[in-house]
Amino acid sequence: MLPIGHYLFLGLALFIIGVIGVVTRRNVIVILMSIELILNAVNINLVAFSRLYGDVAGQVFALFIIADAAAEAAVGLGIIIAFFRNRETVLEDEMDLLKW
Amino acid sequence: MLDQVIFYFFAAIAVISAILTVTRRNVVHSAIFLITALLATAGIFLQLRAEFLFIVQIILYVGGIMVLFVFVIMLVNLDVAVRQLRFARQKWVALLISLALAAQVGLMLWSTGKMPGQGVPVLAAVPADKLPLNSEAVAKSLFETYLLPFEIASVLLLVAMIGAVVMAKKRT
Amino acid sequence: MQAVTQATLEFVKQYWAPLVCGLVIVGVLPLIVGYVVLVERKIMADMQARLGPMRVGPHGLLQPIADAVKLLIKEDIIPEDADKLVFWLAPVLSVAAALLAIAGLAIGPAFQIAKDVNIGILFVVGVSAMGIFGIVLGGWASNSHYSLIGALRSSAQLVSYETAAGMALVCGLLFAGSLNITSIVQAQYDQGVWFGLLAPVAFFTYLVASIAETNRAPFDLPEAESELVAGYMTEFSGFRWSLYFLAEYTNMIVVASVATTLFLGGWLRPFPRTTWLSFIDFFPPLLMVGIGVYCLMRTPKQPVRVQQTFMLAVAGLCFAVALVLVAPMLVPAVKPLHDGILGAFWFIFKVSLYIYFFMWLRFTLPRYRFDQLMRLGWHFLIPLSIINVLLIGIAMIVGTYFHLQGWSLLLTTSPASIIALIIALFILATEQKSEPQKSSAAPDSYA
Amino acid sequence: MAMDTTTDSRDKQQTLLGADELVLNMGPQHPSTHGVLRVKLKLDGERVIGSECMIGYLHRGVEKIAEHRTYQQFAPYVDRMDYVAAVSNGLGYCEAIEKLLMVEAPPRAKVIRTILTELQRIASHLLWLGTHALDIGALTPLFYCFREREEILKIFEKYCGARLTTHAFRIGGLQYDAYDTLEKDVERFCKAFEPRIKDYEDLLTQNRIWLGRTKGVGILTAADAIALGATGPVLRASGVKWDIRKAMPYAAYDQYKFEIPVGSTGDTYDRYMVRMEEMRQSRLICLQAIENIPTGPILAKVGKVLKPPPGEVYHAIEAPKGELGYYVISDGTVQPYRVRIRPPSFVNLQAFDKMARGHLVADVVAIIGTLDIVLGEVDR
Repeated sequence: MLPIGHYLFLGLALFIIGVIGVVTRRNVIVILMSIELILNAVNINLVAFSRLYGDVAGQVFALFIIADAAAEAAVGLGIIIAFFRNRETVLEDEMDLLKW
Repeated sequence: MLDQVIFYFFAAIAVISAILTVTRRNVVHSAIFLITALLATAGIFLQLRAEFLFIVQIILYVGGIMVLFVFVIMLVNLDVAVRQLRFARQKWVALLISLALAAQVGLMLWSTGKMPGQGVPVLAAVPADKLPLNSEAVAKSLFETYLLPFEIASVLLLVAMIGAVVMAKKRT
Repeated sequence: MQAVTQATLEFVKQYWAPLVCGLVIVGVLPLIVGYVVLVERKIMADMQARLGPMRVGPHGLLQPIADAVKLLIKEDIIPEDADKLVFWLAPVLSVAAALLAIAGLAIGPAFQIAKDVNIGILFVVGVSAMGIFGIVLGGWASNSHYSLIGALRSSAQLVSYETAAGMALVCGLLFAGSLNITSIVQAQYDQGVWFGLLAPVAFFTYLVASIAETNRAPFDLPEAESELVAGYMTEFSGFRWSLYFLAEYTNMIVVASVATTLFLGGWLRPFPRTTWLSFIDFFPPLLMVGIGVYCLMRTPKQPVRVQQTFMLAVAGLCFAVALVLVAPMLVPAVKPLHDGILGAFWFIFKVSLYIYFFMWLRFTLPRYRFDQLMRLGWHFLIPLSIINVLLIGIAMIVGTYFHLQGWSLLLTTSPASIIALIIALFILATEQKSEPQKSSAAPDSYA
Repeated sequence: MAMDTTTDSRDKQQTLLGADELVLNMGPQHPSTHGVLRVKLKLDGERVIGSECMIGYLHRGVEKIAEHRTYQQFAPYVDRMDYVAAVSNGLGYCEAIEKLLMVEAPPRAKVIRTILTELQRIASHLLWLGTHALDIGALTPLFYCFREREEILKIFEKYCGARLTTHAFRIGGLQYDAYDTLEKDVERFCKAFEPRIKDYEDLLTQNRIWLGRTKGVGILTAADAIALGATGPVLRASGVKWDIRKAMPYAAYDQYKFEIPVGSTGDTYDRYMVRMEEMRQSRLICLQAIENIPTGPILAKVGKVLKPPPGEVYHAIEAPKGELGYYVISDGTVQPYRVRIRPPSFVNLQAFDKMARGHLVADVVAIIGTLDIVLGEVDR
């Protein structure tokens, strides 16, 4: 079987890619998608450790993370739609007003 | 041996499509590659014998959240995405964060490997039929030990639902 | 490299049977779907007082093959501004999802590609739901307004009705206590009663939701030809179009199989535990013999020699199948195959009935309007299914308290179903009252 | 329903979010516009906020042709206007010219005309019912309707050799006498038709989806209907009891008893019910008429060359789709000076905008269907 390090590296790679996406992309939708990548990376680690210790708690937490991701996506996309309706843009750096 | 091949296969797909997710100009392509990455992750879950999580990943993530994403992408204007600059901003911040993260995990693995008497732990190979039934185990854990967090998560989802409805509602 | 080869060998050695089965299904399913289409056209023709396809082969029996050839040699048109990659990918995605879902299904106790999957029915439902992407992306990639609107409608519809379908499945799963398909059918055998009888409201909900999920009439808005030409398929032609078609009909088979497994007793014959009804086992071979005799009777009426031969061949096929079906009961040597062969028959028979019901509805009912469809889903089906899950859960608890099993469980579940029905009628009544009064016409600019 | 080419994708994207209004072009090549009607819809999202019917794609100049043909020569042309109700068109034209000539068709001709026209009304309504149901998504009624329509067309074929553009009548009476078994054929059809209407009603009348798609859709109030000049079932469904067969009887209608069905709200469902009932009434008229077909000549005494005295005449009949009027001016020559036709479809189509406003695009299909227009008649 595989050493745990493999999974950690995979998680790390996805996490870093996600972070790069969040920091560098301008399109809010892509930023949200990058966040999903990050959450996913965390899930991989949790499940790998759950397997290592033979305890399903890790998987349960991964479930919670997925639920959280759903909530985040719903609200985030709701905001994007509301924003797009008003400003007709989905670029992050054009979101420069506190109130519209 | 089979395990390793499966792992490398899915890991490679996950990483490549994750990279493509953040580098594609076209948001729809990004979404497609994100779906691929999520499916590959589901494959990794399966390789880790977490079947329930595998199907939850597919139903919820791919079948739910990503559909929402694709929906919104089609509702908002796509032309912007094509014209935008890709990596103009905060290149250095990104590099710094990724280096720091890589260093952390590397340090952790290195120090674990150095510890006397034990190397990096290896996942034990258990034949599939010897494992406890996965969905039953998860359910037990979820509804006995983690009942309260489960309820809180449901409230969170409710709040998110209301929030999304309020945000996306057409103001008249 | 050697490691990979070794792993592949190991994999093939361990899983050669499912692999072969999978390949066979991928190869045969298009043919099956073709014949489902032919049967649909024939049934439609029969209901509409006409003959249907009659030209290719006797009674149009070779029509699917002619259609397939025609579709394959058609020009493959890709619109100029289409997104080539996505346009190529979308139909493939649709078909892949639909075919993958088949892997989890069990056609009789003996035929299942992915055996003993812990998450069995969830796998089928979840994977087949991924077909949405094929639709949405296909609609988007065609860069056409018809397609995009069709795709958005279609995905909104799928997402909405999946909730109701899922809730209906939960009811069945409550009785089964397992996600594993074999265990679900075994549970129905142990109880001696189909779950569809224990939870009729859930079955009904699933029936409606599954029609909506497969985009069949009266919920076929995405492809409402009187409004949107062909919905998301408008720009697709030839082979790609036939892939969508294949996916649609495969999805029909999948939802029918799920319903059969969970609500109609899977591969069990009616009343599986009642021994004095064992003569039902002789129904399948008799049915096949009947069809064969009918074909024989029709043979002299065929105008051309080739057609007569073909008709004879069909009759012979029916007799052969009948022989296979009757063998396990009469020949002791093949007795062990009894469950496998008859189970497969019953499963396919029930799936066919379910699909027949789909077709029947399609030819009978007009089409919903999109807002009505959404209102039906969100205001009626989803509340009803959630309430039904609650009631069935309570009925289960009460049932366990009194140690009720099998048919006697009906004592607690039928009141639950009746309450659910009353609530359903109540919802419908309030719906009717609160039906939004059509806002009076917009200000008249000509006035 | 192709988008107008002038709207670029940007406009559309915004409309999906409900920010803008959109001009949508339905037809002329669209499966549900019943021929070559082109409707320009102004939409807010999927809701219609305005519409404009663009007609003329099937214009053949029928009225102009009339000025260069003799009175008899023009008769076949009117069949080509409302080509699904050719007999009614012919009747209107022949009676108008008879009025101009101040002759009257013999009683036998009148009765046979009535029978054929009422059969034609049933055929036209059957075609409407089938296509209307098909537009709303019910596939099967179309085939049932065509099955019955086929029987009527067979009777026409036996009578005059043509099925669609029959040119069944002649100025002054009939071209052909009734064939021997006409009464029997009509009776057989009427007997068989009764349960068939029940079949259609079973399929549609109480169907929840049908009710949902037709009730409250395309409401036309009585005042609006009168103001817009709507006639026929469209007017009667709004509750106005106006039928030229009763108001100004022509042919042999004054001899028969029949009801004028009216609706109450003037929505699509009422129009459906009115037309269904009309089919029943037409059947009754046919049954009454074949009871007693008078014997005698079938053609009044009109010359070979028709030279009506100078003057003008307006004659209207109740065609299946509404009031079909012919306004003919004669200058005393063999050719009419001017023929103006008042086609019911054309006038009823005016009501479309009123009916479509505030409804969804999917309802537009139902509303076009319920108006029962034939573009050959709208454009002439």
